[in-house]
Amino acid sequence: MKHPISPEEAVAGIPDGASIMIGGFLRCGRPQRLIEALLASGKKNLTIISNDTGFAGEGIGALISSGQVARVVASHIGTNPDTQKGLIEKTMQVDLVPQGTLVEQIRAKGHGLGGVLTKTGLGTIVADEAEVLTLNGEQWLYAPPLTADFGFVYADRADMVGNLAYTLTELNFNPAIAMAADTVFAEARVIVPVGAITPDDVRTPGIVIDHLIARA
Amino acid sequence: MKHPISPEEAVAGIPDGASIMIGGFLRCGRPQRLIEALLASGKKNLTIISNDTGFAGEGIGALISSGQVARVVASHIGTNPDTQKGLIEKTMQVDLVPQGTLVEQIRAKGHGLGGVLTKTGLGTIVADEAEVLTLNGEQWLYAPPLTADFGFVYADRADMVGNLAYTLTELNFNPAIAMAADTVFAEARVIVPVGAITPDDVRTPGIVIDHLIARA
Amino acid sequence: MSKDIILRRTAKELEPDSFVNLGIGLPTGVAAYVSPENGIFFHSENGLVGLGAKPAPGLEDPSLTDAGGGFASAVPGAMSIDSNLSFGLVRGGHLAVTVLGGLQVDETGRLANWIVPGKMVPGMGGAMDLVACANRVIVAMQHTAKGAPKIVPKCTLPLTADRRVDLIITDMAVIRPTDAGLVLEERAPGVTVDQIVEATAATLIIKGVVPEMDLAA
Amino acid sequence: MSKDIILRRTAKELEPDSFVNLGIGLPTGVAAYVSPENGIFFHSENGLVGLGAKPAPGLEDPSLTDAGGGFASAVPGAMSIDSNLSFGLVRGGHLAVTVLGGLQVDETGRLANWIVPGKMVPGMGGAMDLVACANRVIVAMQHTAKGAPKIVPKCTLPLTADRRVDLIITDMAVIRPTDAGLVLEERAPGVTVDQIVEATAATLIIKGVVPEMDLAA
Repeated sequence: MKHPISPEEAVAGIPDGASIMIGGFLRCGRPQRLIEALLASGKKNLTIISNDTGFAGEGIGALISSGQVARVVASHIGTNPDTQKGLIEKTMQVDLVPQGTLVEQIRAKGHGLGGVLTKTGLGTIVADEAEVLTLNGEQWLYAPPLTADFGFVYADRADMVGNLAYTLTELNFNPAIAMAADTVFAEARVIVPVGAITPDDVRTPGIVIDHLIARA
Repeated sequence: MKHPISPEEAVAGIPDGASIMIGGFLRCGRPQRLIEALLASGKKNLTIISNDTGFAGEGIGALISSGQVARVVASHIGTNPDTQKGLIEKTMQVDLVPQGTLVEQIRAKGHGLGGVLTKTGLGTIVADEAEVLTLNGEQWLYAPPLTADFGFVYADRADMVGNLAYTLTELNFNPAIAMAADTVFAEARVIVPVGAITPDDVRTPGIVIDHLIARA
Repeated sequence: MSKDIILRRTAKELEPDSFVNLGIGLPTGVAAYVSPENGIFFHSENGLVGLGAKPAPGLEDPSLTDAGGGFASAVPGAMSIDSNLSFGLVRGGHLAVTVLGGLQVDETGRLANWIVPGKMVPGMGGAMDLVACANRVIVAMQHTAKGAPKIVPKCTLPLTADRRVDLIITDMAVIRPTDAGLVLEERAPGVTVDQIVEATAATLIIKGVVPEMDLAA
Repeated sequence: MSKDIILRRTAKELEPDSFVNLGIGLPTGVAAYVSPENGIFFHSENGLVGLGAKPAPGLEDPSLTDAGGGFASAVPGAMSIDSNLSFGLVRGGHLAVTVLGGLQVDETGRLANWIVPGKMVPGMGGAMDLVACANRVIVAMQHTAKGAPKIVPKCTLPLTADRRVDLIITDMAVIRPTDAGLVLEERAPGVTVDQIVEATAATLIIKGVVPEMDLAA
């Protein structure tokens, strides 16, 4: 059984310089309360690993604007001019990764695999910074597992065991991150009694969740 | 929309010598009607890729007993003395693969990945027949993607689009196989109207299913 | 108007009951030209098989968005997918067609559509996976950008994938990349071959009379 | 009786609220010695987090089985998992403990438990993943097989993993593999150190007085 904590308590233990994986795709399925608490905490030199960096001044975008982020690993920053500016002016390290590779690198870590072998990026500038392996006569781009100190995930429903159920397009990177990060905080729309989520509806087992965020 | 076919029609197009992935774990989540039709068809020299070979004379075990199987790729044959006998007496090729590696090799094929990098099997006889790669100073056993001409999967519910929903421990290898085999036949407990399985409950999208098996 | 030609012509390339991805921006508009009865399932790489039309006012749901972050709907028979399965479907060869916009396409049929180094750096998002792995890649774009040709002898921008795209559909022409080079297959209504050649920096292969696009629904 | 000692002693190794896999055969019996209130979730590698007891007669469901193929039940808060997630949980280091049977364990703490070449070839099933990747591996087995020691100087059977197991619990003793070798930590009630040494082919490190197992619930 988990003892739900507040978003403020959750981020209190995050040191400056920490790496944090954040679920969500733009505004959808994003752990907004955790992000806001991280913003309010003023923690610095953070590495954010996420599909995107949201919109300027909002959500992850607010963390970018506030200068709390030293490094971004993302697949798409087109919705946030601040992140693009940071990349162009080199005020921030921004690593752009193909979306399918990024989420599979996260899964590789969570599933104890040694990395990802993909065709994506072969023959492009992405391959210039990667290892290309020849296996059984075929070329594959190798991408290593991605680790993070913390993971912020959002779910539609959580139970007190920490089991998570998602809905519609809120899944995105959340299930992969829940398996991968060292310490995982789960923010849910609602917390329901144990048993209220059927075994078939749970997508993330509570045993990988470290802390549930209490209701607002 | 799919036009459901009988198990007999499904296996009619399978040539001697074909490779077939079969979902299920012992008796659970196994596409029994497809297996029985394959048995009745008398198709020969088959390669069966499955977690196990069931029990002697029953299900996949009946295919083994009838001599229709030339090669087995499985993780566990302990419940079927016939398969063990075939391996020991070399009347059949039996490739034993760790369960987690086997299902991940199937997923690799279905997901367009170049194979699996795992710690499992390192330092054992499994590694003698595999490639061991050193990546960023760490050793990993490499297992290639697994292909099959046909896939037999079982689901709890299917809709006419071919979407599949599973229940409890009937999932096992079925979702991975549905993505991986060239031609996939899906046998379900019931076929329900389109829309009767919510988007959150579908685990296998109909677009990867070639043929639905009609109700008995 | 010119956009309408691109969308209408592209829609005719999509086969019934197939699985199709439409890129953010112009390609998204193709869906409006596809009849719901033809059984096409649209892939939304952020997490849906069976993307439907924009929801009517009042029916927007923040739990259901498209890859551009806009409110979306789901068709009957839709499926929620996480990003791993979403890209497994792409990389695994399950996607029949992807329609994407382009910044440049060159004589070898290579596409550049994700970055203008130092100027516009949105990132590749799902584009690299889509172009490298979809069974068929259609580039749907304006023929020129501010008067400058986008179909060029060799891409000067970083490539999206080392793969020849299958078809280029613009407001002026339909062009098919082949081993021999770019073959001009169709003209937009009222556009002459000379006008197309003029607006194209790459060499076009022109065989006999080039027919006008059939844009009938 | 001897089996009861193994199960009872092994149950005491499991921490509240942890995630535990019990191998097919003897280890499965450990669950009966664990109070449901302590919040342990049992992993069934065929597809469940939260395996419960055998169902009462009449409540068997062919959709819910354990890794041995027997009818099973699910505890409140259980989750259905496919085999990919099942072994992702194992390989990814999410499993606190696995308890497995053994054919041989040697002085380096290596385990052989999946094959007797030419004689018994059941296959490794999930055992190789479990031993290679679980955070903690406990071997729970009879001390001898038909009178022959199973704890040997060096495994003659093929290894399950190149990993030192964390603890060996038998009907006679608790033994901890260490850098220095196998340390005899506990005796079963009424069993002497001499009897244990006699039944063990490997060298045991014996420091001072070896206490009797505490088997109180």
